[in-house]
Amino acid sequence: MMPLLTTKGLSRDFGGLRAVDNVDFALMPGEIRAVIGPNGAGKTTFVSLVSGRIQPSAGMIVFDGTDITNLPAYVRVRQGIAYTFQITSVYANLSVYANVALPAQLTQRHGSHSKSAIQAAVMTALERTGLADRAHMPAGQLSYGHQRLLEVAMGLALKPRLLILDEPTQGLADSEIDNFITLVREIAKNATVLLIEHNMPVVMQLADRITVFNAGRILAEGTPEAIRDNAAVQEAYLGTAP
Amino acid sequence: MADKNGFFDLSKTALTRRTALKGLAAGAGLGLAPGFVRYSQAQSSAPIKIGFQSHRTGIGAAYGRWYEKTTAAAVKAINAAGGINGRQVEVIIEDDGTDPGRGAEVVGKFATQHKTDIVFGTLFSHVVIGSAPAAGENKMPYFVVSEGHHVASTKLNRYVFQPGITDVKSQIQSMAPWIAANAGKKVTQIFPDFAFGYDHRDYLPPALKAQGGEVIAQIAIPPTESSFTKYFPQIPAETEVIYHVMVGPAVLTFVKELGEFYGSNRPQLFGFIDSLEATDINSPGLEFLDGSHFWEGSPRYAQADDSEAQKAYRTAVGIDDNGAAVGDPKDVSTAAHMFGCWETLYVVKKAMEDAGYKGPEDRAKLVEATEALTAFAEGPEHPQGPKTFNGKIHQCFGIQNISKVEGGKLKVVHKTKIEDGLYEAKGDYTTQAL
Amino acid sequence: MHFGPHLLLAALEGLVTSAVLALTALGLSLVFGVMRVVNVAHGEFFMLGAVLAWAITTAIGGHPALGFLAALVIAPLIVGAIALVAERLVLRRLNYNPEATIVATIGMLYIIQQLALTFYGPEARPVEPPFNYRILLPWFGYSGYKLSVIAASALLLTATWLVLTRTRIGLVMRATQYDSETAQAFGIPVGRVYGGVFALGAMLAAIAAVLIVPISQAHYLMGQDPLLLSFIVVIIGGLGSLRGTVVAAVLIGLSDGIISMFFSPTLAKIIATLLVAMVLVFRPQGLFGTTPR
Amino acid sequence: MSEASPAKAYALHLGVITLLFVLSFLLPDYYHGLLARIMVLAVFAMGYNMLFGYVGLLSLGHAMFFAAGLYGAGLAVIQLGWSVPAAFAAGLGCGVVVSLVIGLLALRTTGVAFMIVTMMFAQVFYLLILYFATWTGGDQGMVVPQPARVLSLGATSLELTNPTVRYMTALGLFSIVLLVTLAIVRSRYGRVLVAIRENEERTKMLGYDTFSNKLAAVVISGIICAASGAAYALLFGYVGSSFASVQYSILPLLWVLLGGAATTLGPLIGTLFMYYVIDITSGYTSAYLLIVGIALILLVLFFPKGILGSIRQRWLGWLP
Repeated sequence: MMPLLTTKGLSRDFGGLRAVDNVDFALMPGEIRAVIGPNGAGKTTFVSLVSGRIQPSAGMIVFDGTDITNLPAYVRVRQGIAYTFQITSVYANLSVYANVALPAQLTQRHGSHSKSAIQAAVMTALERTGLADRAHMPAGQLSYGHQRLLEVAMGLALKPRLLILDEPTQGLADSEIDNFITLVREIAKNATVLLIEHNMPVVMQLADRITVFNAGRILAEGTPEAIRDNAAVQEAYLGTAP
Repeated sequence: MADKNGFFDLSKTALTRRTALKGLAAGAGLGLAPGFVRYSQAQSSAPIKIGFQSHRTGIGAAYGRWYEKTTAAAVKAINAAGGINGRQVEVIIEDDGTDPGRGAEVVGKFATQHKTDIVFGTLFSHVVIGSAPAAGENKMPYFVVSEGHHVASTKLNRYVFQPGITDVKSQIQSMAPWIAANAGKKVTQIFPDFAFGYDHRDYLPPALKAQGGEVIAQIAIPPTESSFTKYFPQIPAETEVIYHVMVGPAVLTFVKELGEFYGSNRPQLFGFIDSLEATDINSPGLEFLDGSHFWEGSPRYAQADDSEAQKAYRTAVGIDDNGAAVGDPKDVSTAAHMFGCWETLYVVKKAMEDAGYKGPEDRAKLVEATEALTAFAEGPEHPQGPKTFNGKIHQCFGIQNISKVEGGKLKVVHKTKIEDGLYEAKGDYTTQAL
Repeated sequence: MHFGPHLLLAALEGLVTSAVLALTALGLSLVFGVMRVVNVAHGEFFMLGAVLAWAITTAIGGHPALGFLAALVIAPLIVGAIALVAERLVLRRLNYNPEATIVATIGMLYIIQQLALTFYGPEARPVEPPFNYRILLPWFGYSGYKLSVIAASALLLTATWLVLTRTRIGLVMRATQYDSETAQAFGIPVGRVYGGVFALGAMLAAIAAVLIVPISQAHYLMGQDPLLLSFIVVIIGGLGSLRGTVVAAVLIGLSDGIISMFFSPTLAKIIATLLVAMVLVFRPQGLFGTTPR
Repeated sequence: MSEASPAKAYALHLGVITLLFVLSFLLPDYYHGLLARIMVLAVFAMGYNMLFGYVGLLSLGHAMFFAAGLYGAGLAVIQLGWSVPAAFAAGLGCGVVVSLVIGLLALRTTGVAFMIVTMMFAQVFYLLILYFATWTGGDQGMVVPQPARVLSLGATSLELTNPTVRYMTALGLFSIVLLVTLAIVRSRYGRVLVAIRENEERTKMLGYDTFSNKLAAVVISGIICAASGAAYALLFGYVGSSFASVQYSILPLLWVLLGGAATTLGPLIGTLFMYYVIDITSGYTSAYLLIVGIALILLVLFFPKGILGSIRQRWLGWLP
């Protein structure tokens, strides 16, 4: 099977600092992959490079067999890479419905143009995230946890092939986290998921494989069990980690 | 500076202004209140209403004020002598902000709200041109006091007249012989890079050439400029005369910087007083102008040979021998232009009497009667001097003054003849439909 | 005139423009940088400074230098007080909302302009320079006062720089500029800082106007050009950067002077404006800004 | 932006258009003429609102788009002798070209830099009009000859100088632009524009080419402003550089902020308000700008989101 996403020698400098350093990475279709690592390890920079929010200093990115290194972010989104923001970034002044309608109308463009088709797509995404009854509230009035879910709903409405979730459970209550795990499992039935996460129980429950970043490089990669037992990872987390 | 109480004189200025306006208000009566139109009165006794499009705000405000004063004086004199066709004259003032867009609206307001008989008094060319279509559409006789060549160019329409002041093309043409004969033959022109300047740019070189002179350089200054020294190196060294027609608030800077640049070793200077209207010739920094020459429409300073009519006119308008407001020597008038308001009103009076003008339904007759005029004799109604009028191009032609700055005053050293300024007319408004 | 002297003259003229522009723009930059308020009335504070300079010198009389020095002190104080009142009465109540403050400062512009027209009049009025000294160069004469304007401006800019970098007031202002909420949390009276900054900005404009008014007269419509140019300088120099503001002012002043040597004046203005616009297009953060915030 | 009540919104807009139509028969001559002018300038404000209100891009250069239409149409008649519809099209064409070029350059910047860059390009445009005075008439401007301002429709010809024809033409243009604006705002594209205003970075990451969308908005805004300018030249017969000056860039901003940014009817309300305040106060005092200034400050203190914007916020949430 061909990987959905591969990077080769991917690097990014900020001034003198090399945030992502020569990363070779591959992600298989249908996988749930967690990316972990200490703060400042380059995780967010790495997914930002993949999603196209920032440009690499060197290296290449291949998505579904095509080189997307020089494609702008919005084209990558249209090809199926959806990115949900680490810092909640919903449109606070717009209704929940409008927040989701925006990505939904994009994916409906090539199919049915009718209003009802968009509406159906929006409501599907809202129902999957449990926000359907709040559709007409301004997004800014949602609780923090619901705003995180709205982020995911917006990602879902894009019907992505690769969904990148940047610390989705940050700030969620335990009960909300359980629902969230269920949701991601369900999403993974139709999409590949790339997950940056600090919460190790969530990672252990969800991930098929784990990639560990440290100082801009991949330190280790493997199944949750293999990573748990990896000495280098333990050192990175317990020893040199800040 | 001579007057130590200048700042506190400001209040006095405001007072004199208000007093002057009171004269207007007396004539204008309820007309000053917006939307108040007295239909009910019998037409025979109702006043003739003149809409005065005034530059009260914007870049033309210094002129607007003196145009209002002169108009008030003329209306007072006309009313005192029995009005026009036995009816009193009422002036209604609207501010055009010296803006062509607003100008057109004001003409519309006069036509449709105040229902004035004519519109009158505009100075700035762009406002005239911007307002002219509105005057034509409303079939509203529009008498401007602008000195621009726009009316005579016949690019406007049949309702626009300039019977009170000579247009700038004619002025320039009549200046050229004197410049070539007395100031020098190699002339460098400095003029603002907009239409007023272009008239000088375009009409001086041929006029000067006809007299054996030559324009050797033309320096156009952008309208927004506030500092000029950097342009002076472009003045060729062999220049004998600098011909300057800067206008606007920066003109004092212009003169002062020219002085700093040249010191006492300067070429001859010839300028249009437009630059220094409403400005004291003795302002600090203007010493440099001493001995230079200016065009003046009507002299600012009282001259030894002033006619009785000129003296009476100065008294009526309220300017002293130095061309400043009586009682306020700091308040310098726009004497070189504002006489045009006075004379234009008397032209309107004459034309209305010739036409047997009764009301707005006679506006077409008024246009034709104005076109039929041919000459205005010097006298109380035309204190600046005699004029001829070309009814085809709606423009009058008069004499011009060349004055020398001498001992802090402007002294007339030469008066041109009307013939000096005549040119071949192009176009004919009278062929347009009314 | 030969190229060398011509260039010297153009450069001198450019520097005078720059000197006044730098002060005016610095005032705008402070208001803009610290308060995030687009002050459309900034040019009117400039105009007010010039008009007051005329009033004060005329009222005092005597030797021109006496009135001029008085104006240099009193005019900025009056303008600052007016700005402070405007800030208290209007801007503060608007919560410094960017859009509402634009409308409000346009309102102030109308009010100040009309008051100047009513009480000062439509004429351009001159102020005598404190001294008249014509420096005679081999090729042309030059105003000694103009050179002193450059020096005075440099002095004032240095003083402002010292205040901003070396004093507690400067620290407080910078902290507020960086993050007003955090500053508030650290006990900085943000409201008073805003009031002070707005007044200071207006005062800088007024000082610049007093300096220039012996060269170019006071007129009630004189505020527009300094406003537009200041905006350009502030953005080119980078928001809140004093060094950037000064460099941008010198750049714009000099390019205006020097480009005018080679082209007809209006064309020179077109080229200079276009050049500066292109700098901004291809370097939107300004010359000294880092990343836009 | 509410999803609900499209019927209500359309009813309101058609109601406003009907009211303006009826007013044509009721107003005294002066206000009839003034309202025709206000409707044309309200179109200018609507064009401005398209970009400022809905995309959040504050331009100080829109006078150049208005002037592009004004000169495009005016010069086509004066210098080339084109008919009224062809000249109007020429005005629109100029608007497209100018706004496309300016958009491509200026959209490289954001925020205050965008504001300043547009202002500077507009200044260049203004100076170009002065520089090419031979053709443009420079600062004096030019009159569009009255005989040329006739709209020939087959056998009948309508004189644009006739007050009724002029009013109805202005109303027609105003209505078209109003309904088009409403349709755009309620469309998917309108939703994208608002999303860009609210959070451009996020919108990119939802798969939208924000640059192209913004560019399209600049061009739409430019066309609408140019339409207003072209109509002004043809209906009122004057083209002049003062319409390209920075003052005419500030005016539409003021009108929109007064009426309410990002409201479809706000531009009309703001333009009406400003015109009437000036018209009425200038009748009572020559210091009317003082009153205008005070009125602006009071208005913004009590209606910080503009007249319609504040009404929408407090009472009528469904207003588009």
